[in-house]
Amino acid sequence: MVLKSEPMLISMGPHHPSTHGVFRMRLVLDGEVIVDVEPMVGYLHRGIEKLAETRTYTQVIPLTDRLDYLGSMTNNWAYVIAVEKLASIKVPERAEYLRVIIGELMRISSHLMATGFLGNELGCTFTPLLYMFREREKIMDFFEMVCGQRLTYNYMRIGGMSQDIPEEFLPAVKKFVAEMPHYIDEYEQLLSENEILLARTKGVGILPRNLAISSSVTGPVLRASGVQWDLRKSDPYSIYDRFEFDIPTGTVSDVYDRYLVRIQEMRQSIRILEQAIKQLPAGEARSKVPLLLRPPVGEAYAHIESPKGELGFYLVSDGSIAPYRCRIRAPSFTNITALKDMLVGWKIADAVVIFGSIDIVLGEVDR
Amino acid sequence: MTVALSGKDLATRIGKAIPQMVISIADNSITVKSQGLFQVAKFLKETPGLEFDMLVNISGVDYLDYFEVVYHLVSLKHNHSIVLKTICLDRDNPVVPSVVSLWRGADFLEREEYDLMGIRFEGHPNLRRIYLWDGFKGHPLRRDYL
Amino acid sequence: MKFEHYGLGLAKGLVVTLKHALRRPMTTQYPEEKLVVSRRFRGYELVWYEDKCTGCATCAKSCPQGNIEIVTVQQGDLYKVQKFELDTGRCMACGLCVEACPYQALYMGMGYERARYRRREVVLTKEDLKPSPERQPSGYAYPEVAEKLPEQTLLVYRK
Amino acid sequence: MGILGHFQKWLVEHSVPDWASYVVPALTGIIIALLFLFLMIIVFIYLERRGLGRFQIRPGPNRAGPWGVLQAFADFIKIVTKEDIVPYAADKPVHFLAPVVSFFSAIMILAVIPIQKDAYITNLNIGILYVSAISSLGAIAIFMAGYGSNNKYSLIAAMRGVAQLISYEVPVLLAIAGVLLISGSLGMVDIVESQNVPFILLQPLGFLIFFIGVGAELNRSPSDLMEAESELVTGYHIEYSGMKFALFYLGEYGHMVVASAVMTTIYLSGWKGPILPPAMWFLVKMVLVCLVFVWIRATFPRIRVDQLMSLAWKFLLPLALLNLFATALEVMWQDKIGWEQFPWPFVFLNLGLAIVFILVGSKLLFKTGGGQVEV
Repeated sequence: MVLKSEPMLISMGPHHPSTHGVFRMRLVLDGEVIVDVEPMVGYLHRGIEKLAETRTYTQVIPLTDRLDYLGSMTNNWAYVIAVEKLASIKVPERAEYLRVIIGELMRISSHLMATGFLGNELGCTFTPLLYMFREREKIMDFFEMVCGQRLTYNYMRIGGMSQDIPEEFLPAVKKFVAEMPHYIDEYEQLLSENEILLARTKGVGILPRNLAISSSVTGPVLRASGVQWDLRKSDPYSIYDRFEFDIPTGTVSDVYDRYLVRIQEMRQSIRILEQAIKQLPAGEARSKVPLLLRPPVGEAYAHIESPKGELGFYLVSDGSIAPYRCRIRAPSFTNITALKDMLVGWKIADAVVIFGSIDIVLGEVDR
Repeated sequence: MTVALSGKDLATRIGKAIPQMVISIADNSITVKSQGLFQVAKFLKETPGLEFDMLVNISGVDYLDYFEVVYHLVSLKHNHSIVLKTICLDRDNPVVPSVVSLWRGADFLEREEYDLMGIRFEGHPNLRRIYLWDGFKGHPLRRDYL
Repeated sequence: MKFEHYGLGLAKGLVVTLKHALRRPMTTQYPEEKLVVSRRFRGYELVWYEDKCTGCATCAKSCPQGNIEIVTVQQGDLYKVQKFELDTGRCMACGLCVEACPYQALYMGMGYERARYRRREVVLTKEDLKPSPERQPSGYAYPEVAEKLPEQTLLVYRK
Repeated sequence: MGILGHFQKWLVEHSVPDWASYVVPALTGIIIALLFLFLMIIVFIYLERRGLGRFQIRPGPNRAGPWGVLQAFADFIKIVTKEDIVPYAADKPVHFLAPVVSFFSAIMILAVIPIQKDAYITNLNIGILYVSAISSLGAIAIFMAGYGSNNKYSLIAAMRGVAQLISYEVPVLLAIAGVLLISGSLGMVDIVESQNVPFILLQPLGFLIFFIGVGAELNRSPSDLMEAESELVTGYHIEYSGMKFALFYLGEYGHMVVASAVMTTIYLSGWKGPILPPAMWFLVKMVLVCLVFVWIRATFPRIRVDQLMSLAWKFLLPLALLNLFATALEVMWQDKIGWEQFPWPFVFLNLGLAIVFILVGSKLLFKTGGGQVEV
């Protein structure tokens, strides 16, 4: 006898503790097994692309802070690169190095959050998250030191940085860089070999290589799927061609690989930081750019490897002081395209884990 | 370094395979007619030597007289990129063929463009608003939307 | 689930947490214990020097939110600022106005406990914006001011 | 005869009415049990929150009272002043009764726990059986809460809870059976009396199985699937607020108190120990068990539901059977050597057996795939 059963529809989110904000999944469940899933976004839609059309080029920078609020510095960076490309502005050497230092610190901070929250979604009762908060707090201190705030930095400017770093910045960062590998070892000791974590993540949420590419998935998720694609290497923006680092990739393309890729990227970021601090030249940190910038008519697309993936800004200028169109290619948004393929067939407990391993930020998804 | 392919060379290659579709050529971009967009995209994706396997971004730009839809394509295999553009002149009912069947990533991107710019992507399996609610009037990212 | 490491992975994790339990807590007990903020701190208030201000309204133009309201009256060659109002409820403390000021009349503030019970209380007028012993200017965009401020407490140096 | 028995005898000798000689000791017992439970719950909540804080390099609650000892009271005041919200479509009687059942099942177990040689409410000769029977009531409470709330998350949690509790009863009871073979009695006092060496040493594998199983039954991390806050928000008590939620909270910690008391009794040799007074030893051992629970909660991620089931059926159950078999053989030889005189060879033998069984079990018995289901 076959028992008659009907699927259960569950609306996971927007008020759910592990949807990273206000994401909503419409899950169709058969018992505990996910049969169908539809991601629903838009609860945090603020129309940043529209707002950008009414602001001058400089005034858009604070808006970009509010995209991926765990990686604000890299958002600044992507935007200013796009404007610099549009208006052909030269950036001083020192500013480029500072951008690299700041950007890699941001990447470490963002990956810490991604891994910590993954632990939390696995049910670690906040322990790894709080350990990682400790290191993130130090990075926030550095950012507060250079730009005066801890979340919405607004530090980069068109043609450089808003100010040069204070003198106490470099020694502190050096100390952090020296200590950080030890802390990463500690996280790995806590998590990487934990049998429960292995059971929950190994083989779970596999995103095959071809599907990942065709779904426009970028960043650590794509690299965990075995694709060696990192814009810092494949299309070196800024001065990334001067540094030596590896691109960690996964083999199984499951949640565990994404976790490992993030951990290893943190180690690579530290390598880049070491080199960048050593090579940092003296000089100006900001080139002279008019306050009301009027780029020539045209368009520019600039992309960087943000902690979440490829963050791109497509700017169209009509020669006025405000961008005519500012399209943001948000990595979090495109990365959830493949969510359904990863989720179907897994249990409801895996849903949050797989979702967490993509590491999205709703500020960026909804813009 | 990702090589931005020259629009001119590519346009001649496209012109040989799919004649009379390219409208204009810039340094690193080509503009095609919207009717031929899907064939051109398929050509770009499947021709050996080009193989643009990833669709990076879709942007819609409202130039008031016409809409321009910009596709940023990149090939992970050959590490080169191209900007593919298409225009649609009909302001009330702009229609562009959907490329979801070629690149899955176009799914959400096209839905977003439809939602905010009002460009309809014909052939999209699930073309509904994504950010705004279903009863929303107008398309906010159009330049004439206030 | 396989016991690939025969439970040794679990034991390793237990050792890490036990080690942490013997460390000093990292928490700062906020209202009693306060850390020194950055010298370039961008507090939620501006410090405005009336004598230096010429009423050019560059700050108002550079504000992304259109938050600063300036009304001036002409007095001979000079302009006198009649109204300088800032709605800190909408201010996002981006600091663009301070950077833009050509006469060094506008500074970011050092304060951060700015919660109020009424909305009208967050609108700062000319009088509220003037410097006072409690309202010190921060060194944001002014390195010479920053030098005099106390050094920020950094968690990196905490034992 | 326990203290209450003596009290009753004393009452009878002093010619109080017959009914009073039954009612007064019974009421005294209930009040003592309740007070003890509440006190221990407060201690456990304090230990849990402060301990978890220390494991996570933060101080934990430290505002209410010195070192935050009054935090539990502050929480209680806050929680009882909250509005009691009952969902419109809830099954009201079931929804109402669930927290009560949850809490009272914890108190009832306490009746048979001997804190000291004579300090118990009653000394049932089937103590262990009683404990395991009553502790299963917790499952009913969870199911009532999940079903009565008429919430999908609660329902999933309830189903998980029932499945989990039923599965884990089996290995837990089989593990206890090993103890019973050695002690030769089901009564709690007799079990403690027979522990010249704590049974944790004689039954290391049994203790491990019992510990994992009890952790799962108690709904403690890493098997807190019923209230998995990252998946099911808070699971079965998602629709509870105010006093009812407080009862669930008390019930949860009450079960933990009781479970550590049972564990102390049957594996950690109860009140036995040098220097300190016996009751003190009992409390110290309970607190130690609590701290281990907190430590584990602070470290491990949560197991998925199907993995938890396969852990019970494919790993713990065979190991428990093997353990029982090995213990039975050892008890057979008992006549020749005797536990009292020579327990130490058996301690090392059993430790070795436990390691071998675990190694073999994790290699051979326990293999599950990733867990994807074709849909």
